[in-house]
Amino acid sequence: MSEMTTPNAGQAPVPETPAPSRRRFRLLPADPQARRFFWWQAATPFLAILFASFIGSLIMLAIGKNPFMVYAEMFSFSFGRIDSVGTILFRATPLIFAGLASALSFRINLFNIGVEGQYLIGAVFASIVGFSLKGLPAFIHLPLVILAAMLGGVLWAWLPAYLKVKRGVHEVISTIMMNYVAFSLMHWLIADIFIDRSQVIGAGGYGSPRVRMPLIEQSARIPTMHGFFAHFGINFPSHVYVNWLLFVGIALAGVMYYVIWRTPFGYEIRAVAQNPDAAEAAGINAKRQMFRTFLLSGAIAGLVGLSDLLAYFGYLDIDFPRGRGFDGIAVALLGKNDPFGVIIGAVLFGFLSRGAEGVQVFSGVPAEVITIIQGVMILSIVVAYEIVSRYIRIQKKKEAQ
Amino acid sequence: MSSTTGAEIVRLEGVTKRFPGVLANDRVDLSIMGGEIHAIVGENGAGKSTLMKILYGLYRPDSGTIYLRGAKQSIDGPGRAVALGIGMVHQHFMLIPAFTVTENIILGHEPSRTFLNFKKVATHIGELCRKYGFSLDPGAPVSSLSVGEQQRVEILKVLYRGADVLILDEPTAVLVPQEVAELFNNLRALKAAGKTIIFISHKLDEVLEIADRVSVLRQGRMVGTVEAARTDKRALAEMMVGRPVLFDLTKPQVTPGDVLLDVSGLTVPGRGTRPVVNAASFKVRAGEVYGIAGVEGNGQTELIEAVMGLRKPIAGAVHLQGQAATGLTPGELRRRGLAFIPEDRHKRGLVLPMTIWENLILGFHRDPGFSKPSGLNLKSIMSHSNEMKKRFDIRLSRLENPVLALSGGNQQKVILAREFSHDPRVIIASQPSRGLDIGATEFVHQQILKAKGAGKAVLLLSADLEEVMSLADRIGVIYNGEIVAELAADQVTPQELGLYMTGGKRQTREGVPA
Amino acid sequence: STKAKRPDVRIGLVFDVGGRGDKSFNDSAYAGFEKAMKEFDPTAKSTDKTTWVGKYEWKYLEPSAGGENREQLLRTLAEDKYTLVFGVGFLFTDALANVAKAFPATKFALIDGFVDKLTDASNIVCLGFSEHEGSFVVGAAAAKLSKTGTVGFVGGMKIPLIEKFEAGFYAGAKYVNPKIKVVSAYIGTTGDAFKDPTKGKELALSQFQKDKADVVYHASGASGVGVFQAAAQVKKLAIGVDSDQYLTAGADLQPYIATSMLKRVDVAVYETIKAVVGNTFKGGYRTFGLSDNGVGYADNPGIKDIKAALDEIKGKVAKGEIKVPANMADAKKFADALK
Amino acid sequence: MGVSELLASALRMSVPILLTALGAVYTERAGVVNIGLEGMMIAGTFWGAVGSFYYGPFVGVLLGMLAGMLLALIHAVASVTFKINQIVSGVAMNILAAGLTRFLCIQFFSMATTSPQVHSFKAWSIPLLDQVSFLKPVVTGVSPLIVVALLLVPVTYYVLNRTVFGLRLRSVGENPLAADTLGVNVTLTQYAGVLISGALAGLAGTYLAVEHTGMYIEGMTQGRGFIALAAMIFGNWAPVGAMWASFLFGLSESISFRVVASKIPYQFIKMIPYVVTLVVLAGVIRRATPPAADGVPYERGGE
Ligand SMILES: Nc1ncnc2c1ncn2[C@@H]1O[C@H](COP(=O)(O)OP(=O)(O)OP(=O)(O)O)[C@@H](O)[C@H]1O
Ligand SMILES: Nc1ncnc2c1ncn2[C@@H]1O[C@H](COP(=O)(O)OP(=O)(O)OP(=O)(O)O)[C@@H](O)[C@H]1O
Ligand SMILES: [Mg+2]
Ligand SMILES: [Mg+2]
Repeated sequence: MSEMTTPNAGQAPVPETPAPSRRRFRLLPADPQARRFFWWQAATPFLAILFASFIGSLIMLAIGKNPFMVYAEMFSFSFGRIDSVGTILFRATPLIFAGLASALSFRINLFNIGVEGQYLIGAVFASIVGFSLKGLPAFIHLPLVILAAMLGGVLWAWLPAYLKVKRGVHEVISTIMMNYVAFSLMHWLIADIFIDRSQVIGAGGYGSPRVRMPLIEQSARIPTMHGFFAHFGINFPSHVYVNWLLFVGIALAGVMYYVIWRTPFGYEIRAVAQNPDAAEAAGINAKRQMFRTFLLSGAIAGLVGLSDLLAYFGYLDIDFPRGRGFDGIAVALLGKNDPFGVIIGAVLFGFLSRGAEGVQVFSGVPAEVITIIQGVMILSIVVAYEIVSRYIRIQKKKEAQ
Repeated sequence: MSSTTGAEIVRLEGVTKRFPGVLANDRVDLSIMGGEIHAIVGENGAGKSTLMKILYGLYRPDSGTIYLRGAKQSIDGPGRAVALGIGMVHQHFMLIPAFTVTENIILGHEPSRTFLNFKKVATHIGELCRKYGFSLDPGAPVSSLSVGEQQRVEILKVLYRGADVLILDEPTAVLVPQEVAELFNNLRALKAAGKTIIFISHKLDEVLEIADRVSVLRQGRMVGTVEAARTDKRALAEMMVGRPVLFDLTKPQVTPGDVLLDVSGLTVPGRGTRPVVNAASFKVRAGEVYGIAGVEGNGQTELIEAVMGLRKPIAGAVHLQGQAATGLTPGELRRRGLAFIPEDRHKRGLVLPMTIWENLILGFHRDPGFSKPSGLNLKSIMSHSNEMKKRFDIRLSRLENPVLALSGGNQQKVILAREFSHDPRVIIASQPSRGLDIGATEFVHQQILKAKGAGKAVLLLSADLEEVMSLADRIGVIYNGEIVAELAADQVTPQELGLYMTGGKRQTREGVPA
Repeated sequence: STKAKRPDVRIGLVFDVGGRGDKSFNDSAYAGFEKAMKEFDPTAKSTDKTTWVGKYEWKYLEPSAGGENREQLLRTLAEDKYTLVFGVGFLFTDALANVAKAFPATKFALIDGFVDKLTDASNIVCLGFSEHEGSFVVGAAAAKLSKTGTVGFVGGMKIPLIEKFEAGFYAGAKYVNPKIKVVSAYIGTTGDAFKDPTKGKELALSQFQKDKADVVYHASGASGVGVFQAAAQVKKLAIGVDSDQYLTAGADLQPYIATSMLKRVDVAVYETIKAVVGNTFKGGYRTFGLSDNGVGYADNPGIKDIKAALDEIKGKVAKGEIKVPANMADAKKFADALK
Repeated sequence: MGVSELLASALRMSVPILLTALGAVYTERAGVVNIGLEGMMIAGTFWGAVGSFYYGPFVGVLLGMLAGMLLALIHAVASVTFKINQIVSGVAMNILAAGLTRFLCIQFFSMATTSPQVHSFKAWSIPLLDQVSFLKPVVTGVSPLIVVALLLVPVTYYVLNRTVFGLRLRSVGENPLAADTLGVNVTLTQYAGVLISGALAGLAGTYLAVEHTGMYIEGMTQGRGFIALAAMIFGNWAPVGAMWASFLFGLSESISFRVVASKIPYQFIKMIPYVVTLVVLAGVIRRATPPAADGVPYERGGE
């Protein structure tokens, strides 16, 4: 009864199409058939990207633009300039966390649509710890801020997780509601509770105090990675905000990969996702595992806002960027819930958003065309995965006879 | 409609159907006469259902021809079959519990294309009921009906569509004896009205009671068709299996030791007011196989789930190796030496998309042998898996393949290997040979007896009387959620067991251990 | 990028979230931009829907829906050697200050925002408005038009900037009629509050019906359409904001729009472009108030009868005879002093 | 007096939720979860405004519904034909709708976020009832679409329970395998359910843009598509239940407009509908019974 509205209950979960050819010991499967299927599956995202670009081209043609020129502009603007490359990495950073958070929950067949709200609350927590603790050394303050962010995410994931496991409330609806509550709560905390009252209106009544929390202490700011990249001869200009959270995100992807495929905890996640009844009978507490994984997903979600908060703005205001959670879902789908796929997906989205600026300024193509491409890409990627896995299934059947 | 009585109405010629790795039907010929009750028997997987699904248009045959009333037909879907007067009642009912009887009956065959006129339909259904002696409330939701009543809805559905030929796939498997009797009355009424009935069953007594003729399938091939009046159980069984049945298993002689599993007064709530398991009590000793026999649906599943900690009992206690074990989780029970072979391996036993080696450690993945602080110990897992593969003769190409790529028998071996490898003290085996071929079945039986020989306590549940009688030392009979008798396996006849199983007889209270 | 010969003067403008079509703030900025273009560069041709090239080059951009790429857009324009770049709205403050530092050769104009320590030589000019003064006059108008003795204020986003409107309106209404009741409500606390006419309508209806207000002033961007609709539905009056909303409203709404508080962003934009074109650009701060027609009220039919009185009040404010409060605390004090 | 105006306001606020919730009933009773209703509603707001701007409200309604159906068609192709996860497809619909409308808005109106003012229907007064002074605010100046929405409740009930189409629709959501074996075209029926939901969500969006506001504004749906899903669940997957639930949400929204002067921070009032949803889901859903096969893509066995 409690599982009643779970989508594809009892089915192999769709985000993780059973991909028997996924190898963990060798890079490529040993037998030729499996290797062929592996390549097909590896090629699917590219086909989908091509398809989405094709749709984008149609739209550009419709508004009288030459798609080749536009794409050329997009590429030269994005990769022909060092600051664009840095910006892409900076834009990818929050999406890596958002993608990992979504992917982790998808791994256990839960749809955490609430990454959105979880990261906003995480940012609120981080901001409060960031500005209220003063005089701490960075090596204490910064970890505290990061922990606070994770705590915020966990807290916001707790209710949907609890409702799911104990009351059978579908997590999709509950997390969407939690997102709206998070927006309002965050705005209340910023505007009415923690608003930075030390701001002044400029002499003569200029400007307006921003509705934001106080500035975050320097000891809680994330340093940029410019020094690191300089070792490789890459010198990012100062208006690029690539920071060490990028590194943290990549490391987290590695950890997640390891946890999912090489630890009992990850093993349990996969078992519960694929067959909760069998997992239960084998002594795995499926609900507890769902609960924990959901909270963990929330903890990762809590980190999404940190790159913007600690490396860019330095304060939390009511215009703090939104929508990262939904982008994260797309990134997770793009990456097929594989941690490293998530990184690729996040960088792709970073590229699209940077490229959108380029074409908007230099080709006069509205940035929304790129948003449409993103939407089409998500859809075509899942459809492409489905078509390919179906094709593989048919091929296997044929070859089995 | 009685015009067809006596003449051949259905004829299958050379029907072949192949599934990946299985030849489900191999050049099958079959002839059904109008107005007869024609039984089809065969072991699990013999291809009975497949053949019927082909006749009903659910599967297309790879080759072969179907004749109906002498005319060659291509049945490309159930719609076509219905139009040709063929109806099928599946073993697993295709009913919609949330719908009323009437809604279920008319679905897909509504009297008008737009609006529903329930009044008109109700009179039609009423007529059908009267004609064939069915008693049903057309307005009742199907979820409130008993299994027997649900089956009557299925039959009505078929009749409502004007079927002359009714296919019933294992209709009695889910029925209690009274319901079987009532079903047979209905079938006789149908036959009297000129309908043709194809009847699939594993229960040879029933077949001999109701059928006019019997066809036997074995491993996809048609062995032959005989007149029910001119054959007997033994002959039929031999046709089915291909050799004399009741192969003797040599039970190792073991003196039963301590009570390892003690279930007392276990009561599990059901959907209605009556508990599905009612104060069930039994004891299983070391070196003993305790069988639980019963017609499916009498509370076996729930009983085992309650013992395994998968379902909450409202009363009673379970003791494992002398220690209280009621309300423990499956994980805790397993750590205390309980092994579990579930009745539905796809549902409870295996995680199909995961690899074979992963399934071989399911539930034991946190054992120190398989997991280090840094994560899974793949080296020891792989060596363990290879050992299991050898010891249990699991036919597989690569341990990294998903377990769903294995045949049913080998899937079952994966479960056996997993459950037996951790030296359990008590083994609960539920329908351990269901769906397995003879070879795999024998392997499973040997493993169970080997465990008994090694001094383990085995609780065996099976719908297959022969299995229970040949493996168990003592047999508890479950009927309506109660253990109605407890008998020594070597002192009971199948007939007597059947009587208990169908509620025809029960032991006095003293006979049942408290 | 690699275009051959480009004009020497290039004017870029980045809208705030909401963009063109909000019928108030952003549209007003666009009007100034367009006016300058027509006047200084009448031959400019549109190369796409957002760029014009003639003697000069003209371009406007809209930020992403969340607005977090404001800085990138300003920077790309600056890099592209734009002469003058506008940031429309105070949310551009930090981004504009950052970019301006990196591009000393480009001039920046920040509307409504405040950047510290600017001088005439700076490459930033902050364009401010005395919205409270303009609101004071329409507050007075509301009080004069009201028959029920209650007037209403619907604010967009609850921020100090919008409170400035509220304070001026409150004080203006009390100035005319110290006993008048002023009810006020805000649509929200995010930028979305400036584009939620559904809520604008319901809030206004609530003020008209529950509080018996008969004139409602809105400072809520695109949400104000809802306020007008509410007025039309109950046949009461509304007062618009930023631009002359009577002109852009449909005929069915016009009878219910008494006037609008004009915040002449168009004037500010136009004047700044003019300064750049005429090489007289000066950094620092510039305020547009009642005295220089930087704020004002629209001369619509609805206030025909009271126009003389309003002009008198306007004159008093412009001359500094009335000091209009710029926040609610001061406005309350102002009202108390009138009693 | 205040009460009847509050009711009128609640009715206006609940209509878009109700229409979409009714759509959700159709799609979910057919076994397809459509979380993309929000996006279809967004499409409806824009195309409703476009149609109404150029050709008047009737064309607006038509275009709004068609736009919703077009997105629904994509959702159906993805989730029914290709059997990809319905939630994933729905999320993609929402992203797609947001990007598309913004883009199209620039193309049509040279503005990213709003349309010009558009024509609305002539408001109705319900005869006789408008003589009762208590009801006056509720029954005068009523949008015809409000009347349509309310009429759609009994219509939906009738369609679901008294027509062949409804029977088949429900059967597909309960047990597609059974329906399939009985000759019901599962794919076609699910398409119908999804398309109807898209049409109704589009109509809801059109109502918001054309009737409630008189113009399209980006993001004007404000998550009502999701609230509608919750209303449908709260209403136990049935039209009448969905109506009461929608009214509850509409009421809580319009109360939130009217307690502005109170001491409760505004943001908490804004949370009311969402918190109500959570409470309702946590407390009530256990009684509710979704269609048995809801959200499970149907895959024919065998071949
Ligand atoms: N859809 C299918 N796909 C693959 N194999 C199948 C399918 N259906 C049946 N089989 C296989 O075909 C063979 C015949 O199965 P079938 O169901 O006809 O047997 P049966 O005689 O009805 O058995 P039972 O007594 O268990 O009902 C079995 O080996 C089975 O595993
Ligand atoms: N899609 C499938 N792939 C592989 N094996 C299958 C499949 N479907 C069924 N089988 C196997 O076929 C055998 C018979 O299946 P099952 O009893 O479920 O159906 P059936 O016999 O056709 O139906 P009925 O209950 O009406 O006799 C089982 O052993 C099952 O594992
Ligand atoms: Mg069968
Ligand atoms: Mg069977």
